[in-house]
Amino acid sequence: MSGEMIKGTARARVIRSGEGFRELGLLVFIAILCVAFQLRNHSFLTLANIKDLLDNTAILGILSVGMTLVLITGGIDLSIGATIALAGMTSALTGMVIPAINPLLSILEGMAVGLVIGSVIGLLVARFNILPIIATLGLMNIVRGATYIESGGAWVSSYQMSDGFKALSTGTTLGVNNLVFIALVIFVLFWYFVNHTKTGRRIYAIGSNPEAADISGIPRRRLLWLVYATMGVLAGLAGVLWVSKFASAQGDTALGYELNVIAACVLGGVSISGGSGKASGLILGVILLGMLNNALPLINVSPFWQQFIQGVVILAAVLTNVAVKRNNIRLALRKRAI
Amino acid sequence: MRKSFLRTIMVLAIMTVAATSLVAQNYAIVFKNTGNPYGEKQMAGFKTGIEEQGFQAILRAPDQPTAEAQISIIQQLIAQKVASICIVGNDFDALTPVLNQATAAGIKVFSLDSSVNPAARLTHVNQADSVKIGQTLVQAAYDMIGGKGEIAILSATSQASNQNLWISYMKQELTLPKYKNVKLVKVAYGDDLRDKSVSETEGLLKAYPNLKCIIAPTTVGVAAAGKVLTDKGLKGKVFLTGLGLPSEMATYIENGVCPYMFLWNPIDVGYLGSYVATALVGGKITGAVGDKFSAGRLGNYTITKAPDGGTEVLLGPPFKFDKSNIEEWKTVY
Amino acid sequence: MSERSISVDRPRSLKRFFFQWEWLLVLILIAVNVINSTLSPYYLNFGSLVGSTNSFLDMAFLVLPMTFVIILGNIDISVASTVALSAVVMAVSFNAGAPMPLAVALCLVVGTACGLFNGLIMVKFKELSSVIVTLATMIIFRGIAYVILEDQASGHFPAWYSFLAWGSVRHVPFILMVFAVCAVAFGLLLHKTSFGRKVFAMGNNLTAARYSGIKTDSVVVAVEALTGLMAGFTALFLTSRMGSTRPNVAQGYELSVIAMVVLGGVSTSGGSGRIGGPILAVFIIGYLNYGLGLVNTTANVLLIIVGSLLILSVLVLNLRFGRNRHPAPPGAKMIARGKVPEEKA
Amino acid sequence: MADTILELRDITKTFPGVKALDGVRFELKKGEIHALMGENGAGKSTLIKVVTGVYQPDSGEILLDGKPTAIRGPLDSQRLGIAAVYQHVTCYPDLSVTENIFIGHEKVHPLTRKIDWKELHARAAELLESLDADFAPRALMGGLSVAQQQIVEIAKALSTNARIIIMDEPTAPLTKRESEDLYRIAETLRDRGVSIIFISHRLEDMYRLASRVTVFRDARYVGTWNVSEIGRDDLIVAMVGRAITQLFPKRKVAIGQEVLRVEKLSRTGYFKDVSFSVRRGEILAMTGLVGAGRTEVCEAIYGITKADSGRVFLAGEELRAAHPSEALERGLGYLPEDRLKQGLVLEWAIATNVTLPSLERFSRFGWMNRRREDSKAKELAERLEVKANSVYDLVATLSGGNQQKVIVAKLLTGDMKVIILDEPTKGVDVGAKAAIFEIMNELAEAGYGIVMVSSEMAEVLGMSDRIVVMREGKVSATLDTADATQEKILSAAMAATEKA
Repeated sequence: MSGEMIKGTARARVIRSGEGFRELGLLVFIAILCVAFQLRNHSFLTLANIKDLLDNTAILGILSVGMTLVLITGGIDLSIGATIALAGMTSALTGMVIPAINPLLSILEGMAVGLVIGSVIGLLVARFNILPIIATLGLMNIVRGATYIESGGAWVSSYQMSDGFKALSTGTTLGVNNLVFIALVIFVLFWYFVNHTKTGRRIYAIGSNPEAADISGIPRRRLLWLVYATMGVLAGLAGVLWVSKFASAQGDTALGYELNVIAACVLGGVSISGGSGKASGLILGVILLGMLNNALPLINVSPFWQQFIQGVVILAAVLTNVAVKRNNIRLALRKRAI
Repeated sequence: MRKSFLRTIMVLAIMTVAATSLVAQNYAIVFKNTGNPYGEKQMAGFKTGIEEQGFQAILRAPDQPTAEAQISIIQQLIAQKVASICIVGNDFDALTPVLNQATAAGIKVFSLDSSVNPAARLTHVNQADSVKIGQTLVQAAYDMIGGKGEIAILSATSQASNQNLWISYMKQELTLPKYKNVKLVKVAYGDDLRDKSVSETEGLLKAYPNLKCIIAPTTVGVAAAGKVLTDKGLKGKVFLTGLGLPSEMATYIENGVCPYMFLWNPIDVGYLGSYVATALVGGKITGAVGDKFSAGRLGNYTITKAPDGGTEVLLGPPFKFDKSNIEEWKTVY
Repeated sequence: MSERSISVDRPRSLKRFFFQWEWLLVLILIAVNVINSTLSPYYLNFGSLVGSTNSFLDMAFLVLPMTFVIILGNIDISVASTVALSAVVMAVSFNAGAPMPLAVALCLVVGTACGLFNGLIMVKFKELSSVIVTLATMIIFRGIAYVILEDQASGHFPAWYSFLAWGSVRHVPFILMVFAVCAVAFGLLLHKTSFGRKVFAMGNNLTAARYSGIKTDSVVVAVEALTGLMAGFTALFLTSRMGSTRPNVAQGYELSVIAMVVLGGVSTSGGSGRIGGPILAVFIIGYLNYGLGLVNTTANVLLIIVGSLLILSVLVLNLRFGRNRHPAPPGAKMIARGKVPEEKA
Repeated sequence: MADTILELRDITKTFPGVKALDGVRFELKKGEIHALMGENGAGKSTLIKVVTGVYQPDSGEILLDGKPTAIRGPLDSQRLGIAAVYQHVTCYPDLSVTENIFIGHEKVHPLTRKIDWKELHARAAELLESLDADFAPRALMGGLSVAQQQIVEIAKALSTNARIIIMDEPTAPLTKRESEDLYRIAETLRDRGVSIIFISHRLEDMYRLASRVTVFRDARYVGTWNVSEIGRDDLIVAMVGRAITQLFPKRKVAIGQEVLRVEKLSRTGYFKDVSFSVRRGEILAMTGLVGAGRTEVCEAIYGITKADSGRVFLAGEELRAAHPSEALERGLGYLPEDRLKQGLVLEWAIATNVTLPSLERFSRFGWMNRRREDSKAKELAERLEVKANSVYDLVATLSGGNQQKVIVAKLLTGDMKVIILDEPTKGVDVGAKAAIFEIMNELAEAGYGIVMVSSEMAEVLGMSDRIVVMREGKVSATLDTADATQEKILSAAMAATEKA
């Protein structure tokens, strides 16, 4: 290795290292899958199927926005499945009692339920320093139990729901299905919040280097609480939309759904150890998982292989994410060659 | 304060002792999992039946639909020396060991709705003859699609024993010459999850564009399919039938997506189960073929041979719900 | 410099001895039993009390290695899927003609292999948190179980096999005896051997352990392999209890096991905990479920009680015993050590 | 004195077992670069932490613009216009340069709390331009070199329009060219009226930049001079102070044959073609400036990291240590540089720490023998005169010196041939230093080969038989202590070779 210094430091614009590269990789992977699925079944890339895909993935998208905020701070939230059930059940029961209730009010009611649960978790994690996985594991059981008790074993079927309530998920605004519209609005808000607001950037800072964040006066505890409260609200909203979409509210709604949401975030490049995860990556991760859920039954892959394929895709995505990061470090090291 | 504390303990003790001696026996029913509407109604029917006869009913269901959860519940019931256990099995074979223990402890064991291995049960209360269910559903699909075209089945989990039983009889029925141009293209599994049932239904519609009819022998699946067909406006193009709750299916029967479907009144199933329980405990029947007993408001029943080698009691033919009677039933269950 | 003699006798402070978290768990266990016996007259008979252990002891095998995993500062949520896969492989190989002992061996081998796979990925990709690695393998292992057995069940094991879960020797359930042996073995391994010492060292300060010449990678892989082996044990006893197996068995075991270890006082920030706590927690939760079951408490009330018990215990542990600190930045952790932590290792 | 911007009077700060600052004085004029020099542990970094509010002084006064002010935390110091650029930059690797500059005090649109990225990036670019940085504000912080990250820290200080910037050993990790850039930046800042406290070991930095220099030694103020008036040797004497000879215990030992030989060891980005050898009973000192790559070399030999090329021979046989356990088995022990993070398990007692590296010796088939463990710990602790009343005392409660002794005891549980001590006396009070030197001599007399990594001239000259000087990852000189002088060492450590 020749010893002389790396020649000249011209005004080289140091490209944003691996991050951009990762999203590109994900996009290429999705494109390949699209082609493969299309070959296996010509109705995959039809407008109707795309619409179905988006409808089914909208709720997953809404939840993964909240989960990404939690993951960026290095935390995790296992309780959202239960929050969806409780929020959905509460709004459905109220809808049964007061049929004329305005659907938007039902949504607010669901979000309120979510806010309460999210705030309790935020308090436990930020104020009492409990590890997020333990706090949300405890809350998951408590909230799921509460849902069963609230419903008293009863359930709400579609005929007991006002048409307005059901239209929440089937109706359209500006030609786009409500669910997809809400998901897009939330994604835009998330993109704006994470890239353009002070609080948003500070959430990244907390995840990236907690000590430095404390020293430079970033209110870590308050932001942690905010993140879990937001996740709660979004889970509450998703609960109402879930009940409206499937026109039924039961005790065991969305049992174990939190793992799908975490998988979507991980596919989108959000690192569990906190600090990194981009809006563009997240959208691709959600779409990729949505595609798997939509296409695998379509192209007649035996249902028994579906779970295995999903697991392998997640592991592959996560390992390539690490490989890309390692490559950047090697690059930076070579720059310092003596 | 101490004195009153002592007094309450004394009262409590007396009460428990009294409770056990007063009531001759407790009758228990164990459903698949909690929060399942169909199960709630079935247990309600069982409760009315038992209390009608002056006994006490114990209604149990685990939070997860797993065999191991039901096993620990059954062990708790054995410890409580209940008179009989009516089990709605999450698994055909897995409950055999624990049920044998219950029988050994002198408890009358029989299954209801979802059967268990004949070796572990005295008899099985079947809402309708599994073979007849298979035939009726295939016949219904045949009528809806005018005898010609592709049909698909949307089931619950791949492990649900009653589902697999009905599907096998449906396939057997389809081998008859009458159904020669009715083609079963796929059996999909919605795992009794709403979101999976929806995506599986959408998958069926797109994988088989000229699919004529979907048979969903599960309350969750048939409701999810109803919603998808309604949203996609496929009324008249793709028919739907299966086993569904009138309350859940009301909208889809009224809007014509599902001309008619079948089920049995889960309340009646539970009610019949309660009478099987008391009959077994009272020694009126032993569960053998030919035994006769009366089941309160439902009249008399005889025990017949079951296709799986054990014996069963048939509630009666599956009840048909269509536009004419859905209005009346949708508020019942 | 005068030759000052340094004593070697262990600091024996009575107050600290009786102030340990394990004593509180013993009190809770006693309280649970007292309440249960007042609630239902059927509770206090020896047969059912001992007999009921087999309904929660098969999960208990996982609690032992999970204690090691959490002391290392990791978390493994793939254990339930490993149980499912091991059980399915055993059943399928038996029905394919393998003699039962070979099938049992296969079950343990597959379990250990899953554990090894987890360990190797964790060690080769240190950037990934253990939660992520085990999330992916959780889905993959159960996926393989579905691929193998699809929608069928598999069983018809020889008669003697049900003895494992149901049999008892002079009124003591066989499963309780096997668990007791494993508990003692794991307890000694953790507290009395050099391997246990290394686990504690790595849990407290992974860098210092590595600089002291400890092969940290092989310890992590060994712990994960042990977890896999114990998952094989759980599969054996669970399948024996049910007489047959399916790909969807042992759903949700991993979260209950983690809850029991944390309730047992093992700190989630790593480095501290004793085997006694989690074992007590197994019996606390086990008898809580059994006792409340005797009075037919509905499943949802049980969920709430277990959930709140977990949160409450972690709160108390956190505030009173300084454990489960969210892994505070290392610097602050050392300076903040105002209170002298009680003697570990 | 009108233009004095910052004055510290009679500042004292003590930590358990060590007095970090003992009544020090310091005075900084407006628009002046004032160098602060002194050996390791002289109290320089503690002073910075006091001025930036990380530590509160036990006694004494801080005067800003003549007014006594209390600085309670980093936020206070930022508000008062005081900023620090640390040697190990604490930054957000996943965020862009602009954010690292403005995090915490971004200017946001009052209503929408929207960050005006265009304006922020522009200001960042402008700041970087003024510091003629060669990277764009959008670059990810994690991808930058240490020098570039320092420029960002300086830009961050300027963004809070700091009037005082403290630079702690900034040139240590930098190459010659990067140091030149830093000098130019410091000068442009000075011309703009920013006062700079420049802390460094390198005399070259001081002569090049500072107008005045203050020297600290052993936590006490020695004196302040105009750079033009003080010669190199007087400065070194001021820094080192005490006559070298009497502090270091003499030893008489026969130097045996070679026990460790390193040939052309290299690792991309850290060090290249490093060769040296150590004989039994000999103490080889490895010195050079912070960041010269000495620790990296030791870690490669010990097996913490992997060298790209080169060979190591221990007692004649090749040692390819892929893991510390192999080095320890073959008899090569390493006392790490960072005591707390790398050397000890603070939550544990003395006994368990001491026996950690050689657990196999205290267990049969894995079964720990507590009795043997405790007695060995007691024996070593007493031999090294660790001030503790029981082997069950927790290491966290010991003083720096005693902790260091425990780590040495760790190495002595196995039978070592060579012991590498990385900055053994860093952050240790003078009394403990003497004890550690005592131990090193005993080890040498017992026939061990000793490698001492140190950046303190006095120690290097006082204790070693031979000296290896490293600079920027390469061995710049190998001297016999007999004919070595401070000037020779310092010049080898600091002189910039004329290459581009």
